[in-house]
Amino acid sequence: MNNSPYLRQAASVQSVMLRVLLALLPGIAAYVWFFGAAIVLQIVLASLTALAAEALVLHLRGKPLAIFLTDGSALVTAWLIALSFPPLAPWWLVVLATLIAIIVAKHLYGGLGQNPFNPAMVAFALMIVAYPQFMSRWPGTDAIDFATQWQIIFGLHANQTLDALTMATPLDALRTALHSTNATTVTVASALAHNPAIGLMAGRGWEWVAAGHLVGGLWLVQQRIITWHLPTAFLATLFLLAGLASTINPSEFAGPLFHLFGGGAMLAAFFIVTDPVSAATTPYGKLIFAAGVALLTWIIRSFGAYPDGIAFAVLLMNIAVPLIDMATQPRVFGHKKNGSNHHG
Amino acid sequence: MLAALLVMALGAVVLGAVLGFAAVKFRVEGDPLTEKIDAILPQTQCGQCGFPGCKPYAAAMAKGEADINQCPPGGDEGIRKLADLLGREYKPLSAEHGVEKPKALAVIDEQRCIGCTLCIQACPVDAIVGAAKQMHTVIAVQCTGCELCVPVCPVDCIDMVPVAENITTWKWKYPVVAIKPVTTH
Amino acid sequence: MTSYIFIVLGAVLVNNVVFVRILGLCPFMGVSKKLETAIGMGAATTFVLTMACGTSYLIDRWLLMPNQLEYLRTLSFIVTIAAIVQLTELVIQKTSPMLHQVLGIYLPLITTNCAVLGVPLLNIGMQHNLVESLLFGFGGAVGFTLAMILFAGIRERLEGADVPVHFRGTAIAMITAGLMSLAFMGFAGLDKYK
Amino acid sequence: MQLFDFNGGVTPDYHKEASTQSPIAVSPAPTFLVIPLHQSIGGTPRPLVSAGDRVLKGQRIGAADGDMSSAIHASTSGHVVAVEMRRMPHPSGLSALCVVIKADGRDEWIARQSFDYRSHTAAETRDYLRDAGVVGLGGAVFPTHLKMSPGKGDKLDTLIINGAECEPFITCDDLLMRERAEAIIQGVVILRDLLAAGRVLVGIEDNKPQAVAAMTAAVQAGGHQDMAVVAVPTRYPAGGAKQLIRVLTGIEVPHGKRSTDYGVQCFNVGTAHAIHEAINLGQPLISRIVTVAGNVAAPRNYEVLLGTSMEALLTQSQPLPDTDRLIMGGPMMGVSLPSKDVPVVKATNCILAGSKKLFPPPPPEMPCIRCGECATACPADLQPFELYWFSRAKIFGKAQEYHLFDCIECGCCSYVCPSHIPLVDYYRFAKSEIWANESEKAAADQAREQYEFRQLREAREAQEKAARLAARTAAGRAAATNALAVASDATSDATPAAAPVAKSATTPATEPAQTPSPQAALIAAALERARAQQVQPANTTNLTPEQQAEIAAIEARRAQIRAQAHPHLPPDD
Repeated sequence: MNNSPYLRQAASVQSVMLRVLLALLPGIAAYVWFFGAAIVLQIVLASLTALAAEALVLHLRGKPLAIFLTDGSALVTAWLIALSFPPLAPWWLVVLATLIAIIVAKHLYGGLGQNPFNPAMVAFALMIVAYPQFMSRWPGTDAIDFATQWQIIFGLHANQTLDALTMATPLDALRTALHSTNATTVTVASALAHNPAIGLMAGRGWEWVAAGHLVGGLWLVQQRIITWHLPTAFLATLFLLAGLASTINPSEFAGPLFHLFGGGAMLAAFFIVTDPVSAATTPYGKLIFAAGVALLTWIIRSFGAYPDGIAFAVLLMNIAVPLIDMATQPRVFGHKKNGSNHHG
Repeated sequence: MLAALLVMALGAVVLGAVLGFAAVKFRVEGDPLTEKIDAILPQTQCGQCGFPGCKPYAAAMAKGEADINQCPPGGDEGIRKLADLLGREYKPLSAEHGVEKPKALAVIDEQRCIGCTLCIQACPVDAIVGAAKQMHTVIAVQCTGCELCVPVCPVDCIDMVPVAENITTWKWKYPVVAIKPVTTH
Repeated sequence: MTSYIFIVLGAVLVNNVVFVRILGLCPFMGVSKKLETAIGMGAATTFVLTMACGTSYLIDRWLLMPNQLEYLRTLSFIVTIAAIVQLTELVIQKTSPMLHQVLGIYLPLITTNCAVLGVPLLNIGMQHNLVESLLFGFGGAVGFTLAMILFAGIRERLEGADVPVHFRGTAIAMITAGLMSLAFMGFAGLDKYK
Repeated sequence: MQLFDFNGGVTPDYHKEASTQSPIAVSPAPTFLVIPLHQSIGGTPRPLVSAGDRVLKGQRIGAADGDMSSAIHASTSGHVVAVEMRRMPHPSGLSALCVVIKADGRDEWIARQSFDYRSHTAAETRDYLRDAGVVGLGGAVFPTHLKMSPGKGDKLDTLIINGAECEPFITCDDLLMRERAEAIIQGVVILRDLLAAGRVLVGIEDNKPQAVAAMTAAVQAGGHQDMAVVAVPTRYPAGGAKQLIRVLTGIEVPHGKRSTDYGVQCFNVGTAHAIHEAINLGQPLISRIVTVAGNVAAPRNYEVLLGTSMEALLTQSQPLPDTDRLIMGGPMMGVSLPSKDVPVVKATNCILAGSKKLFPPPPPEMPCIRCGECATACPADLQPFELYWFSRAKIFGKAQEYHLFDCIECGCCSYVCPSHIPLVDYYRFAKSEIWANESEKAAADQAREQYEFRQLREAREAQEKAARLAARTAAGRAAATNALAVASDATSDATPAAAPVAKSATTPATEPAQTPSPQAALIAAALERARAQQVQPANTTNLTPEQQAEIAAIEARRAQIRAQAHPHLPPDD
């Protein structure tokens, strides 16, 4: 017999997670349209691995499988991993990454709701540090049929022709060009002009995938699954920084649209920085957190050694979350000061 | 070689002089740590820790001569607080010092009491009143439940009665997690 | 001027003493359970480390090098650091008993904090001058403090987490430190820009 | 009039129509009344009657225990059957002292006299209200007389009368306002006069238009220019005192502060009604309006004598067969009762019959995903998920840092939680643990003081003794030896000369522990006396030498412990 309150709103973790998965569909659809069904294969791989790993850990910890396996959180992590990884990455890379995300980043901290780091981003960062060569297998401009994609993913394809089929993302290409030895003569415009992968703004196809994520994300905001704070602060900060830098020095810094629609920015804005478990939770904290992720992303993209800094930026801000939350506690009813003072 | 020796000797002399000066200049007295530890201890003064009271045990812990898991009345929570204060790892209560029991009060069966005053002498907090050859009574609010009076009573007239819960001392229980772990082992 | 800023920033973020150079792990693990102690430890270490960098530079430049006694470097640095720590402890005990109590046995631990020895030795290896040595030491110490504070924040929160029994305490703290280290790898390359 | 808003809150289904269809019914006086002595915040009243006494309706049967308490009265005339422990309407299901009255059916009142508060001092009026047993009837049962000080400057800016009644199902205040608006306003006038209030605002949620109309009419009929009836937006928990004060005045009263310090004070409409009855009619608080609703065929409000069994009351509304529980209060904050056999008390504003269909058992508790829904819903602007995080892990200090005690346990957070966590249960648990810790700490401090005092005294005594012993030298030793000889005899009392040695608690066991100590002699002698006086403790009739030796050994150990405690003291010889 439970205690008060005896009334409850109809809401559940499951329905939250399910709607997050639904919101990812537009982006996935665009992905399949432009780059083939490889991404679906990766999603299936990651999902199966995530569920298996989840079931294993739950069993070891003596927790009920039925409730936790169906909560959908493992699937969200799996889909985010698949969507942030190159679709032509070897199968074992995705499986390994998912295992690490579920077992190390999530369950060693106690499972759902308790992980300080975003599991998908832990997996991404670890893999890009450990296997940079496999993490650059992005599909090129020429469409590849699914059979070839299957062969590449499962290592059945002859390696020598692999380089012709894969290529760096526009972000990576730009960074490599700008940082190359004869960088003095290369400008953003010249680097992008010679890149066949550039579409309207930030890469042929990629900008549409990003647009898909934008649509799904806006639906999540409308469904009140996520609040406006995080995506807005992230996108606005990235836009302002990129805009400012490219205005001051257009030859060295890419423009705001390139940053917003390139790489994983849209995915991050609506699906990664919005992970409530590892993000800041206070209203001001959310703004600081998301702005911090955007700032670090832009810095790492512009000056760092990795093509897309989102994973590192998210992890770095995850580290700071407890402090951000502590510093931005909202004012309690009747109290004068903000923050967690003892005797207010 | 000689230069090396000289250099090191010089260093030793200079640094030694500076430290010696500082040691005199910045001397402090007293030990506030014992007080802090003592504030955590439950003050039952039962001696189960092997020390003749809470303060001596606190002093021993402050000096690092006693472990933090020797106080049964303080229980698990007491150990956690001590671990927290002293920056040590938590460890479960040491079995040789006793087990954590619900708080009980000493009650003297006045029919059997012969007025020997032994319990009065044993009581560390003066919670038993009564003169020689007269019945003794425990002042309930002052009794810490240390049980020191129980063994000294020659006629076994002191019982430890667990403190019963009433409406005002009743506590909300830890919420029962609805999900029961599947017992596979 | 820019190079000085890069020295400090590099030491704080890119080559963070704890997360990238993996130095000073003893106090990093030991004194990071509470934010309060972490800040105190960071402050004390900042003072000691900066002092140690300056002093060791002077000793190396004016005492050891002229006498071709470079082989005494480690030895003499350790002695110097020990003395500085002792001095710091005495001063703190007198001026701020609260901080002294909070730091407890960890204050003498600074003596054996390998970061405090490591950074002066790195200074010599990088052939920094006095100002650079001091800045590098200060930056390293700030990086150490930053790591301590961030780590303590996470650990305070982790105290409430339902971590599997076998991973509670130091185990999960080590894993967390590892993941933080991974995050700091994101800064790689920033100090080499242009 | 400008209204303010409070953050958070929820809008559950209100279910208020069913019980407002019929007027308040008078619940018949039962044969037996069980009247708990402790029905308000504060000390438990002392019983003034004992079994066999005849009592009249309205007779004081429990006297307030100090000022922080409130009196208790017989609800009808009859005989006291017993003053005993009975089960209470409390989540614990524990018992407390109650006066059990067998009604004689005559319902004979005491002599009732109105109390002219204008010709008495404020203190006298407060004492009168305390002895009339008037407490807050909104559910908190805080003694009303303790809220009667106007605060700074002997004037109160705003007196707030709480008719918001925000909890679903409960309609007792609604019906009271509809039917007895004039009596309420008369009570409000008394409150206004006593508190020297500048204006009076009656706050009623706008889902009770009839109550608003009735109260407005009563205010106009009385020609009170300084009173206004204000319809406030319907949103749970607008009826919380702090929230209503905020909505009507914009003032936020922090936790632990008196609202009079902020120029406002808030009373429930039921309380105003009770004040009117106590002062103008001379009737102490012996009945109240109770809503019976939920899983019943005929939900309705009743005027119930305090002490009536809840089961008897519930039966009048015909509970449906699938009723599986009884809740005192509303569905958001009410307490599940362990039994139907508990009395209606001053805090009983509603009895809710529950069923699996009406209040389904919560789905399994999932981990918190920090989604922040609870923070959005919290009317106290707390971060409930942080409170939960630390309460669950029993890190109470941190929970307090996040203002655990500002939580009003309104249940909004649990209501919205997608993980179905019984959040409020965790806060209740943490709060009661913290309270218990605090009282333990106080007890420990007292014990430390006692212990240190004793140590000081022992040290002083030991020093005095040492001085005396040193003076006596050989004579004392001889006496002690004699005493030992006598003790082994165990036939006569120990000589007085032996006493100092026997009692020398600080002697570090100079004698071998095995030899019978003088104490043994004392004990044996005492036993001898006990035997002579025919009070023979069963387990000490045949004290064997072994047992005596054991006692002696215990003594020696005790002496050793003592010696460790005072190593710095000079030895006795």
